[in-house]
Amino acid sequence: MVKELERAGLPVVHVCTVTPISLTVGANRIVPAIAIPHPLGNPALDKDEEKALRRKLVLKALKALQTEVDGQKVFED
Amino acid sequence: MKYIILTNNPLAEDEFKETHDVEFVDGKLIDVLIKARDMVNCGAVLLNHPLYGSVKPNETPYRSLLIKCPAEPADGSFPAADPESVRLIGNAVNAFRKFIVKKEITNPSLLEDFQVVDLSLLKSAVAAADR
Amino acid sequence: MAKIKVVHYINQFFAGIGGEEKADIPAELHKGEVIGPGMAFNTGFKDEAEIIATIVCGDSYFNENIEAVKAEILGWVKDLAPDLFIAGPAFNAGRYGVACGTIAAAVQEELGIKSMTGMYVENPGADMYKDKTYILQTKDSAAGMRDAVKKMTAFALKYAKGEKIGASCQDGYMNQGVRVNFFEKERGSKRAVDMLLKKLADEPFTTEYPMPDFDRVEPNPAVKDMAHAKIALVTSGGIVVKGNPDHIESSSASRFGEYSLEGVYDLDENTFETAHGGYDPVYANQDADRVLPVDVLRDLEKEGVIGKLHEKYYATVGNGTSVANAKGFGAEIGKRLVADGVDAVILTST
Amino acid sequence: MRLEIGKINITDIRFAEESKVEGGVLYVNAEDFKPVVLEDEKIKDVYFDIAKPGESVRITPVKDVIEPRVKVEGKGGVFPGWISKVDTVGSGKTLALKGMALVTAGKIVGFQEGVIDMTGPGADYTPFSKTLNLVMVCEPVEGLKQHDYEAAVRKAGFRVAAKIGELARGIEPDETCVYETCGIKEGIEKYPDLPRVGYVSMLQTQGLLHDTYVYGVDAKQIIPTIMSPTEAMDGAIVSGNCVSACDKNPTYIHQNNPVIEDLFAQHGKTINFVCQIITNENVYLADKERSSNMTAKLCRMLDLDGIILTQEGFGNPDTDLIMNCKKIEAEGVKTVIVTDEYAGRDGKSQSLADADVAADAVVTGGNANEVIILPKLDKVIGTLDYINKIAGASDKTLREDGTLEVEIQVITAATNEMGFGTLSAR
Repeated sequence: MVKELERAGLPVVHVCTVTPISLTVGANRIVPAIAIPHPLGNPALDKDEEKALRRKLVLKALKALQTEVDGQKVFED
Repeated sequence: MKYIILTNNPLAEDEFKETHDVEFVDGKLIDVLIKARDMVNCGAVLLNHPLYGSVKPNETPYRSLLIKCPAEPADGSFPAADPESVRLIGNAVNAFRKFIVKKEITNPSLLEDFQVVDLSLLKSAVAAADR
Repeated sequence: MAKIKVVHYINQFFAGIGGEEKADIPAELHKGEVIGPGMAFNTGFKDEAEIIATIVCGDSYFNENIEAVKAEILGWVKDLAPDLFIAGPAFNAGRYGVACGTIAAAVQEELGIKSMTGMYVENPGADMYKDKTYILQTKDSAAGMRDAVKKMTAFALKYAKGEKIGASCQDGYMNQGVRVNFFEKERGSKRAVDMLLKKLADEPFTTEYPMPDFDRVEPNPAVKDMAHAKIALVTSGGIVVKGNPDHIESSSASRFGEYSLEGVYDLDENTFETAHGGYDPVYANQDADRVLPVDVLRDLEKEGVIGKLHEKYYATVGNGTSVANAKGFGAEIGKRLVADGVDAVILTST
Repeated sequence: MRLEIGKINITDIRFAEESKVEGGVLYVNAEDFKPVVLEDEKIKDVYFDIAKPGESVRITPVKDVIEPRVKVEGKGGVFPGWISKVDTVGSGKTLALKGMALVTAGKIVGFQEGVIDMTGPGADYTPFSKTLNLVMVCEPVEGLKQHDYEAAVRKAGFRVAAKIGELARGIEPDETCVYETCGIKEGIEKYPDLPRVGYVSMLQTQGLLHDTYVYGVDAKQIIPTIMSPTEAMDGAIVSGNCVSACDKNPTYIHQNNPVIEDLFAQHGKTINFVCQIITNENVYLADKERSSNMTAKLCRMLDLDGIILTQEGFGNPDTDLIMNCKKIEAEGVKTVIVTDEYAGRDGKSQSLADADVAADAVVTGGNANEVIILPKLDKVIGTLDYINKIAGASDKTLREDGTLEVEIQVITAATNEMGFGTLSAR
């Protein structure tokens, strides 16, 4: 699916937990997420902390969208 | 190596409960796979292949999996999921769902045969894990 | 035995009416007439089948009035009640191929009448309809008419008579994505050795089981002006409106959902949930922002970090590796997002 | 190594007073063979029957199929590690009884499978409808454990096959085929311009009813190794695999490995056939990693240009298959895979449980889930009691009119993954 969105002419950032799978399915901009059942959250944190964590990830995703890439790239910390 | 045996096979539970960490699933084969998947999603690592046995997944009612539980990272973050385990368990759940599930097996001697074979395949994995 | 009744669909060009300048003629029903390639079909059918009517339609007209013209033609075909509906062959003519595929698929699906067409493998109609009707493979131009008619008549008779259709490579139709068994001439080991010899010699060879698609797509340029960009959310994590109104399946979904985010600033357990069967749903059901970060994006929209969060989001279910269905609806979602002026996409997966 | 296979064409099997091979006919006195089976006290009783091509006969549940052979020249004897000592086989001269097979049958576990129909639509799918079959049906002593019974029947089959093979000793073969491979240096000198080709065979090794043995060793214990392709012809690789009839490799197919034969047919002409590499299909994931690393390393060290890779079974072996393919291709060795498919009854599901872009050259033995109706046949050798329980059958398998509705996976060797048959799919 990520490839089809990219093919439609849209830059895509794939926020996903298992980055090797993301690489296999052909995503170009990849941001690693927290855990499979809650990629953009952490139920162990309280609500504000959790939202701050999510905000950090989303900002990282936006940053990836604003970065020119040449092929596949995983945006680690 | 520290690992648990996740199984719905009573024979396997009997065999290993004294010597190993056994988590018995009182349910069907798919319940074992789903339980394993949820553990894998949270960082556990599969040690044996979830589609073992040429007995197709909708034929045997039993499944026994060796699962290495992740160490909790000290910083409170989540253990990273093991990509190969995620892939294998995902494929296994899909493979299970693609076959027509047949009538539930109730014949005791047949059930015993399935238990024996499942145990045998489990033993070969345990032998490898313990060596 | 009574002759097999066939209705034939062709475009304005093959009906001898004219080329591009006549592509806007509406659909016409010619009862009892055999026109253009239909003549060759009829000869090929010998006494076993006959064309009882020919439908002619301009390619532009068809493609610009799809729904209306489809309904009109379906009405005619229903009344004619043929045993088989043949469209084309369309060779490499794109709009003609799409018309043939559309109408053949509709006849089959909506009227339950057997249908078939023929075209070149790269005709866009082929990819769109090869799993909905039998598409016989033809050459890329009308110079291949004789060959196409020969293949299509043979297939038509076999199909109309209810004989068993073999594998795609045996009966010359395009693979429908369904695996069909058949006996090869050579045993498997010999075929493997022959394939290896070709592979070693760098000659072309054809695998008998193509692996799922692993191709790559070039990355699109980065977003230059995030503060004015429209960002859309898409997820394979199955976040749906509570109650799953579109019935997205829990695994290997065959459809996707489109949901409004208008007036939604935070996802909560009363309004959104996950339909995904591939992970423990507890956390996503408690707070779907954990999969689809609407709350944060609304904040960033308000702060002016992004221009706008797109008012619709798309959701399906995937475990990352199942690519078969995802491809089809990925393209559809992409089309809708582009049409809505979206600049970039955040795709979240579990 | 150089091995001559002398082929003795068997045109009929008959029960008779004296067991012998004469004029192309195998005469069998069952009393001569019963003691050979019953010397193992785990087997209570045995009976023999004959099934010929075209007869209205169904054999089920089939355990193994074996071709009787006898070694008349060269080191060792047939079935090393079982019947003979563990001398390295694969050189000298071996006689084979062609056109016939020994079929072992009888229930080991309740869900066992394996159908050989000698006529009708099912016969098209199994190669053993074309052989004259001597069938051996064993009954265990009371209370025998499944493991022990499997081993008992497996070994009894080899003993009987070897004894039948002995009947051929001294007989002039109808035809002789010579198979010869070279040492590494010799091969490079002899065929400097031919691509070096190997055959990587994956052996089923998961546990009870899913095992394969090499020179008597349980192959799950091995690390991948190199064999002369002629060793398998003398019975160095035997099957202990009972499950999934359509794609298990019976001993007969190891003896007559079609990939080995078809590579030999090109040997010295278009390729230099270097060796067979055997590897396993263990359940333990680290074993899979290790074994596939080893096969790839061996392919590289032998400077192979290409290989054919065959698997056995479905599901977890698909993971071994893809690992092997990926790693061997990564060493620059061109790979062709032979497999079969489980695409569902409608043919719409993904065929393999694993996939990779490196697997770009695949030969398939067909979709094992295809449904077939088998007619009622006049005679059953073995028993139909288990047909409803076997893989690929369902609770409505045995229909009221006596016909069977089954998936072709119940038919012995229907979708063989060494390419023994012509069945395929697209």
